[in-house]
Amino acid sequence: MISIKPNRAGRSLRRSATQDIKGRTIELLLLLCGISSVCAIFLIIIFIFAEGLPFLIQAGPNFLISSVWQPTDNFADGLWGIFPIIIGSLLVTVGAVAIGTPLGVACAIFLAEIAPAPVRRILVPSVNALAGVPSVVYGFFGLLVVVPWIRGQFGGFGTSVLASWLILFIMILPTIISISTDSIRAVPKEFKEGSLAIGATHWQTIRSVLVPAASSGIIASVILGMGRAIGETMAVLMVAGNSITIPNSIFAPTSTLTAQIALEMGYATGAHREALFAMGIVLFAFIMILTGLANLASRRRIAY
Amino acid sequence: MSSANLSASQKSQYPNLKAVPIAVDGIAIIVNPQNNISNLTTNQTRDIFTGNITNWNQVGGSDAKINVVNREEGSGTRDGIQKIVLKGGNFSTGGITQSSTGAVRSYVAGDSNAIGYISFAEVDNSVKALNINSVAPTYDTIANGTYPVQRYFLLVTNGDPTGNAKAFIDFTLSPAGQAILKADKEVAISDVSAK
Amino acid sequence: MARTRYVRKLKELRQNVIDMGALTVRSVEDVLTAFELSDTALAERVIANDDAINNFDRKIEAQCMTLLALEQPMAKDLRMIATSLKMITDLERIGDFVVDIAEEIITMAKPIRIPVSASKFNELVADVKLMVVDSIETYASGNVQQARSFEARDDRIDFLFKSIVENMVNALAQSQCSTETVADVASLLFIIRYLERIADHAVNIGNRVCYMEEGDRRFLK
Amino acid sequence: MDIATKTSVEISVKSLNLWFGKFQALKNINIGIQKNQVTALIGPSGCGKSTFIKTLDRMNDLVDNVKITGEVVYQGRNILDSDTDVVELRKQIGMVFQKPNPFPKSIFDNVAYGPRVHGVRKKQNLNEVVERSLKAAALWEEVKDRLNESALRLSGGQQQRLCIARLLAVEPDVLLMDEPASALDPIATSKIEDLIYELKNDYTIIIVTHNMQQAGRVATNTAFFYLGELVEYAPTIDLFERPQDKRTEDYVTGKFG
Repeated sequence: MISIKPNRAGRSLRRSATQDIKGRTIELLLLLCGISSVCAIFLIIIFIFAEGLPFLIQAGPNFLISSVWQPTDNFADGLWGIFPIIIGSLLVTVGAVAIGTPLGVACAIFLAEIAPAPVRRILVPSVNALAGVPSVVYGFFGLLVVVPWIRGQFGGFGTSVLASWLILFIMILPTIISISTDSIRAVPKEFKEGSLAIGATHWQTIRSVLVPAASSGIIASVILGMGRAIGETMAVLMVAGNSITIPNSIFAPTSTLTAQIALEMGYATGAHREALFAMGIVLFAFIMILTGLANLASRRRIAY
Repeated sequence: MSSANLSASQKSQYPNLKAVPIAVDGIAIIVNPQNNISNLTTNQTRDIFTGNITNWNQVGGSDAKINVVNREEGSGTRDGIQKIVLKGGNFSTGGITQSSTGAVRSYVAGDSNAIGYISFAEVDNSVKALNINSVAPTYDTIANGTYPVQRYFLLVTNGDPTGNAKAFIDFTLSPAGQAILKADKEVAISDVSAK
Repeated sequence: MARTRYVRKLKELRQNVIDMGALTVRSVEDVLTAFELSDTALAERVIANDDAINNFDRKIEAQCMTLLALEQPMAKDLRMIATSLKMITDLERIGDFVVDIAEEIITMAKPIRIPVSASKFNELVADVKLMVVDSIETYASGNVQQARSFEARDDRIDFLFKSIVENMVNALAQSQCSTETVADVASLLFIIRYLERIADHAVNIGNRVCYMEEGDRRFLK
Repeated sequence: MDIATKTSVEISVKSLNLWFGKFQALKNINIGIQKNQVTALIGPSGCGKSTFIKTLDRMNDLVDNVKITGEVVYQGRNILDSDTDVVELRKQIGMVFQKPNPFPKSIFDNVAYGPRVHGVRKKQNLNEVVERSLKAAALWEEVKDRLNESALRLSGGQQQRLCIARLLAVEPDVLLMDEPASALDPIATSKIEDLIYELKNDYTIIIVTHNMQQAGRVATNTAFFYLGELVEYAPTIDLFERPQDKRTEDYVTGKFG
């Protein structure tokens, strides 16, 4: 009989000091990483608020509800109303998400459940590659193809709400598709089997079991897509027209908070610059509200 | 470097700013090459950008809505147009805004009803630069001041320039530096008639 | 081989049954020797020896219960355990008959005389002894063929038993025997009756070995 | 051991072969499943028993690269034929899985799921079906006051009975159970076993199990699968007490390997 127990003579059960230090060091480093990333986020928020909040307080509610934006101080009393820009931002985001969500989820269902394996092997990397395309490329495509097409078909500038929707929804599709696909595929196969095993059709199974079970992931994908849409700057800047008016049709130009900030930050000084930071605060608030709402929606789904 | 004169607020915030003019740049009013208009008066130009004129037939062109393309707030070119053409008046909100010279030019190149403004140095074959008050924007008309829409390019320093900054300004103003500006279609400060 | 410990426990059980069988066989042999030699002392030793058989009975039963409860035996294992459980009862009963025979030997006049044809009697004794030996051996070897021969051999033993009883009754009827002689004959009758019963238990063991080896459930009929 | 001739046969399998790619998972299976009896399938992991029952309701269709030959005759037709209405088939031959898989919905909606996808809309009808099914699955008393709670809040054993109720709600003839109690504790297991024993009066049940005692407790007949072959098929008591095949013997006595 060979003993497989090592000779433990002389060993102590007490942890060694080096082991102790090593373990604690690693924990400490991880903690520092966590703290630093949280700090970075808070610093950015503090910076934006520090720069923009005084202006926001001074300008008061007029900042949000006035429609006149003439910020350059060539005029003694710059007029600071971003109402059209807020409307533009919301309109562009909501529209892009409204177009992108059904299409994205449909694509995700196709990829996760219907596409044969070879098709999936080609499409999934393609979709992921789309997510990596720089936004300026989309903007350029929009400016050269979509905008002239809209101008040709419907008149006007071409740079418009519609152009923004078309470009943005394409941009958020990869986000919605890849996360929704993953979440549908992550639904335990038992659910699918359980449904099929009592004689539900594939489509009934998808609609009544898979999609509801994946809904938290799908909602998360829409949140992220919405975040990308509301935060997208470059592509929108190129195709929206950046006109500070409330658009009277989807073919009219519009402007978004991000585009406007990017557009004007380069030369802005003084109160104009503060006004742009105040716009940043508004944008921040919008993102928080939208994300909060979406989280609320997803939590309600997960309750089951 | 700035293409806009220092604003009051900039001056009050940084009282020591010194601006040195290094070149004069014409601002070309550009339209699509298909547009049959080739001349506008400064008043017509002003009315177009302020929104008083909204159809090309009001200035002798075909019946089509005028698509105005602006630069963003704070842009030197926009500032130049506002001061020189609009005489301080406000731009109409009916136009669209592009973020760069290239974006304005490519938009106008693609829209037969568009009108915009870019640095004379950036005009190319894709767009048509209009005569203003029957004066075509050229090196000579800008240099001799007959082309009305023009502004200085300035180098700005905080206090009197010293060291590398001073050396750079000196070089820019030297014949070699001015030659480089001329090669880029900017009007050398040495060629500008006294104004 | 999976379930090493379980297999070892099964082997131990089987060995214990064989050991108990060997002990029983020795008791049978000893008591028949005591009868042959009219050896009261040996008969008493045989009686004392029965405790060992009874101890084996309890020990093996406990082993079987443990295996059934904890190991969930199946198939041949299950049949082996079931067979063992029943067989030890047979062995224990054989042991009891041996004690009964020994007690008869002690009460009988010495030397013991057999009032009828000794050859039939000797044949009966030899047959029963061999049946018991063979029954244990079939359990140990799994020799089903041998086990199947037990019924026929038992028929022969039954025949011998009946004919000896007949002879004895005739002998008693024809002779004027003393009371002692009659008592001895009665004891003899008991003894051959016990021997016949021992053979029946040996047959049971044979049938159970058939079941153990082949799942043949003839004994349930 | 002519089980097939004793009573009427519900499902008759003839020369069934199944390949996953090049691997042959089922080899020439011939078996008659008796009507209104519990048939247990036992065998070591990977022996093909789960694959086999999945063939009976065409769940193997979900797996890529499967090739099947032979016949599975149910209600007079070979269900392996390509023109079989798989959805209708699965209504009649339903399946319960190893891991309880209630949908992330309420208890009521879980049971009503089947009737709903099959077109039952009236609330009153659904109520009746749900109550009847939960009663049949011996779960009604435990959940009748909380039908609108999430099914995921039930215990594992209750979840599994809910899955059985969900299956019963579509009124199948045959219940396929793939190790229905292997994830459950002994008490929940015994409840499932009692239920199976009850259900056999109205249903033909085929149960895959690793637990031979379970097969012994609930099944009339047991089939032993090994390496894709049906080695032995016999009344359960016979299979466990005196198996005919050496491989069955070695498996049931636990002496493989």
